[in-house]
Amino acid sequence: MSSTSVVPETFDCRQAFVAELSALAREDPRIVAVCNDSVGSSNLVGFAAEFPDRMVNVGIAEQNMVGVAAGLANGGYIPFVCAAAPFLTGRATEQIKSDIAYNGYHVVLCGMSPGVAYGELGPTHHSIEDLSWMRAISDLLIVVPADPQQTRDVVRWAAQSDKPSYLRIGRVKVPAVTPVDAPFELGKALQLRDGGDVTLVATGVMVSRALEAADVLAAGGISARVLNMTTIVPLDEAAIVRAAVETKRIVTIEEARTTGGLGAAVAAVVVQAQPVPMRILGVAGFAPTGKAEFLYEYFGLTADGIAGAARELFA
Amino acid sequence: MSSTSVVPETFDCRQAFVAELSALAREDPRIVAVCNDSVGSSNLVGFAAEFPDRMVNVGIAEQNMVGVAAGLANGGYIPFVCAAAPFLTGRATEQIKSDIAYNGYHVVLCGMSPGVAYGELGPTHHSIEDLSWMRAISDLLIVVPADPQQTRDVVRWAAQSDKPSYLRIGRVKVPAVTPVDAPFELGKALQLRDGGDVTLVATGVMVSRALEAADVLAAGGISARVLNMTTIVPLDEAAIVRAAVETKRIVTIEEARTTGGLGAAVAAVVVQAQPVPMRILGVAGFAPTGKAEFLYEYFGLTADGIAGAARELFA
Amino acid sequence: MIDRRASALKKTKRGTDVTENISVAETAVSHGIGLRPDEDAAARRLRLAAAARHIRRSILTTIGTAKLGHVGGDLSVTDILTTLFFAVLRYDPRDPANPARDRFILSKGHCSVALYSTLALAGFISESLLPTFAEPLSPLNGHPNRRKVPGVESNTGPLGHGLPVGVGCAIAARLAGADWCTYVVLGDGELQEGSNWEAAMAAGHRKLSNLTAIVDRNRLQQGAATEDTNALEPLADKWRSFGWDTVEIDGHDYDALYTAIAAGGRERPRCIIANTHKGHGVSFMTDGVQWHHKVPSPAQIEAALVEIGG
Amino acid sequence: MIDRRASALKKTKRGTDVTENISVAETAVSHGIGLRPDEDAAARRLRLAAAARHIRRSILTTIGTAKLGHVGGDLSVTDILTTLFFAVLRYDPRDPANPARDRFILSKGHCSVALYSTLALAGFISESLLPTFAEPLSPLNGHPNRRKVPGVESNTGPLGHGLPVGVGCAIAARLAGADWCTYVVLGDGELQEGSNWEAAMAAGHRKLSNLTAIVDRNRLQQGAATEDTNALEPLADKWRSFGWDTVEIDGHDYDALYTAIAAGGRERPRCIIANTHKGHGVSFMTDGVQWHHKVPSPAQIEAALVEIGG
Ligand SMILES: Cc1ncc(C[n+]2csc(CCOP(=O)(O)OP(=O)(O)O)c2C)c(N)n1
Ligand SMILES: Cc1ncc(C[n+]2csc(CCOP(=O)(O)OP(=O)(O)O)c2C)c(N)n1
Ligand SMILES: [Mg+2]
Ligand SMILES: [Mg+2]
Repeated sequence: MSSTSVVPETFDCRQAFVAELSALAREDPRIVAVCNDSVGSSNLVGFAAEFPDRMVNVGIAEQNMVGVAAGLANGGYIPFVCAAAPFLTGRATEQIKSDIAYNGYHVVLCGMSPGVAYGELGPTHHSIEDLSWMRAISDLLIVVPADPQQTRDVVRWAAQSDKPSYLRIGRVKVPAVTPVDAPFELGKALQLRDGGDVTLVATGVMVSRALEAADVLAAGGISARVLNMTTIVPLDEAAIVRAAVETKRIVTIEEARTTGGLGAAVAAVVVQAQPVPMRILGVAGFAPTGKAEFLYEYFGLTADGIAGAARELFA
Repeated sequence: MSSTSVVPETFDCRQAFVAELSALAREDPRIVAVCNDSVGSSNLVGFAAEFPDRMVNVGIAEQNMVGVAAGLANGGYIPFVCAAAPFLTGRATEQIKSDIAYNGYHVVLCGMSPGVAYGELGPTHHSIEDLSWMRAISDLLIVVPADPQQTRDVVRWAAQSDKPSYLRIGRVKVPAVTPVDAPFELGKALQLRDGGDVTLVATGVMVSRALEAADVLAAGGISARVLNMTTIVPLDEAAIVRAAVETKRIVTIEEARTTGGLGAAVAAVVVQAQPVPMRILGVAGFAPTGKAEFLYEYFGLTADGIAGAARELFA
Repeated sequence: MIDRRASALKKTKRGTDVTENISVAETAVSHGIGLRPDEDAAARRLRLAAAARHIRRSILTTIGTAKLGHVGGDLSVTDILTTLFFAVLRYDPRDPANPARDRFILSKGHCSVALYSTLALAGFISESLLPTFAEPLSPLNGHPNRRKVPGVESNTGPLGHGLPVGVGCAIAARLAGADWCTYVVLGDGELQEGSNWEAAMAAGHRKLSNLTAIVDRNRLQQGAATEDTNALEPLADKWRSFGWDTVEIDGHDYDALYTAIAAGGRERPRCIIANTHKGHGVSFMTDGVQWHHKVPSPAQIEAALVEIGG
Repeated sequence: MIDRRASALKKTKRGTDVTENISVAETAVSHGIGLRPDEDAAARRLRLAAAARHIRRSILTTIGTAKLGHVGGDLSVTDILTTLFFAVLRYDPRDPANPARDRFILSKGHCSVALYSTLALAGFISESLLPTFAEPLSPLNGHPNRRKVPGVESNTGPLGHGLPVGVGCAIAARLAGADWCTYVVLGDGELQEGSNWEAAMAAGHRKLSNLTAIVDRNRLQQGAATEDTNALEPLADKWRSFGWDTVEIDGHDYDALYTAIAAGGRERPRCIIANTHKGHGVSFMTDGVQWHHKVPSPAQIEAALVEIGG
């Protein structure tokens, strides 16, 4: 369906994540990783081998994991908490609120394998609520890298930012989408493609799909702008308002429930600053059985699904 | 500031809540209450005295509390889980997702004293995230009664609905706002006042404030419609669209973060169906020290604050 | 009391011997008649061994087909599930929601394939469904879903959920004055979740003698040994200090399992620490941490099936 | 080792005797010099009794002014806090973020008034701030906020948070090879939260001998006795089975508290079950469950102050 004929190389962002984390750990003795028996699933085997003392595996205990991270921060360390996103964000929700965000500790919460990455493992293992859950918490930055380059940049940023943050680190393979000369900047949308008829605002795994959708739309004569909204909190409101003014239509795409994540954030800006028609795409509910790719189809999170939603705005 | 000169009688909705729950328990032996050492704070002392066996106090253990409720439902009971909203929704988030919503058990989750009701007890005890947290969970109905009459209606509805639900039961005193001949209907907004210039959509404790704000606006020549959005999930989309079409401006007011609750829900309908300018009012972040009433002032959740936000839409 | 329990499920009739019909799942439809104290131990042993063999074969072929699953923990928990479903639990697979049924919850929900295989043999679902495991739209999700699979009491997968739900079931039976019992099977690594200790405390406090927890003590969690990650020992002391009658047994010994589970006249909830081996029954998998969720190759499946026999 | 610890906080100097200056909080500024093994026990007893009297008076007047607070738990924990802040902890109130300070976390954060009163006497905050407790925009929130109040290490209030954070602090000290220690005070009802047992297990596993948990065992929670709600006994057995050195003491006896806390040469984390009474020091409040968060009337405050004396 996409006009791209060569299948691009794709990457599991967890690799870039751990490579950068290890590089940082070599530079800065304060970097530690904290996990819940997830050394393997968070791809931390290499980190654990190189820094055995700084790999704090607390076992299968997410509440304690997040509390321990707060204590490590209190003691002068910079903890990267690495755990499957549904359990990190759902099992330690109130710890994230109180121990991390309200305390204001420099802790980097890394939700691994978010969205429906765990496909056939089912809704209990899907992290489609995390963006809404985390965004409801005051004082917590939320960043979703879209490819390996952004992942590296974001990990490095998170290590030096002194604010609590939540990162979403994908396992679903994604192509590189970021120009090499476009470093990550907190709170700045990255325009990957200009267009005048509609803006597709995507984050994480969905960015490459938005680009493909723009191809599909272009083939039908619709010129779509594509924004990679890497930072969900704080949101690049100026880029949203520009998109509303200049393209008059906006579609948001996220691998999550749309109740309180990217789409909700964009819609809040749009209705309050520059009301224009939108479509808000995401994961509609508990998924049936199936791999991630099947579920993207099922929920319409494909180039065609996105393009179709965009076309509705021209009706 | 309000044009109402007589101070109306106000009510702590927990009283109507427990009165109705006890009445139901007399009729139906399947009704049980489940709590976390919160017999007093949930106002359940009378219930516990009348139905000692059916008051399942599991101690200070919210994860277990929610799991136990699922098991009670499995065993044929109808549990009303009564606990302070921040701990019920934040400490057992993933249990609510998996054990209640995904299981599809008929359990009534009652978030007591939500919003900033616990005033000076501070952000750890404020439940401003709950609407966003719960709304992100698929298959969970969310209902927020605004006064004692609605509280009674909603409790009765929840006992017979076979769906998982989350109710927000306020402790901040509110006046009666519901006409006696307006029974609660799931998914239906209640229009409390008609108006043609702007619609104020409020829920829970904020409904009476929206009514006051309408008085303030009327004094300035602006005719405001007031909708009590008792049901957050499923949302009365038709009422929202009508408001957008007929009044062209919408203000939402909730005692919560605006990232994923009432305002986000309304905005999603507005941008996708009938884009019009909005203001989305709520609790902006972790609160400073102060009583609920002080915090309402602080966050602009007063008749004047609401009226001011509405006026911005006429600029 | 046992007789009363056995007759409480109206439509249940005593089934045929699974050892004779082991390849035909449909004939196993009516095994769920609860405890059978009058059965000869040797006969029971034979029956259970045959059923377990069948279930282990089913686990391996299902995982081989789906190329997904948690084979190590499936094989460690098989004998526990077999004993429960074919010698202990009271149920009617044709009436899975019968209010008088015993409740069984597999808290270590990642071992869904062991559960599905057992439910198929017990007649809750057709064995022909097993090859659809993890396929698009299959009712057999990677983790069990009660809304899709009869015999599943609660959706598990996130660790630390089963025991709280089981405590709720046990309280429900108490409130109703009903004699059905609740059984929860837990992973050992799973016991690091605090939710279990909340539930354990509540059950101990309430002296829920109608509740049994069985810990699949295979000494391994996802990434390493439990004792190297977050030590559980002295595990029996923990349970006892939370108010539970606690025994430690060989979790691959049907007599020990049956006796421990069936032991009556208790005043407290009972915890059975069942010492097991991850990958039990397949020599090259036994006690290997990598087999937590590694998928065996077709050749490994074949070799494993030969070892299991049957 | 104690000497090294005592000298590690650079700017700290030995303070004046609090018994002589008890009414002038400012002079108490430099008591945080860590353990003082050479102090005469009788002198310490006197010193601590005077400080505790001061703190109890401060609790009562603060709650009386604010008409808000948890007086029962404040008074049960007072002697524990007093012993910690005036005979054990190493800190410099003028340099509250000094990396070498001992970490103290009041997990039962609802007893913030006891903490604020102690922090005031220890010189972290001015005593003149206390009457602003719970007032609009006051730094003294109903539950402690580290971003507003020096000496607070972690924002508590929701139960079950302090021990996990304390475990993280203790791991941090270990990683850094630093000799500062971590102390966490917990409520007993609070121990029903599973998060504590997650933390207890991790601390036991890691043999965090630089971590001490003190349980304010006043046997009451919010609504009733712990043993009537969700029994904790045998509580010492629980902690021991989770790998902690555990002692039970009288939590209103300064010698017992000091000895239990200061006991060195341990290889494991230590749990001190401090048997206390809610409302201790005020006869009509002692052991009364209603005083969990009931606000005393002005007359009751007056009567209480008379009983406390000082
Ligand atoms: C809350 C939660 N955290 C983490 C996981 C990921 N996980 C799945 S299985 C497993 C290891 C379980 O070990 P154990 O309980 O010993 O099971 P078994 O050895 O029987 O497979 C982990 C950590 C999970 N499913 N749920
Ligand atoms: C997670 C959580 N659940 C419930 C509460 C409400 N609560 C505040 S204090 C309290 C009782 C605490 O009892 P205990 O730990 O024994 O404290 P103490 O007796 O020393 O006051 C409860 C249930 C809370 N603060 N946090
Ligand atoms: Mg195991
Ligand atoms: Mg207590």
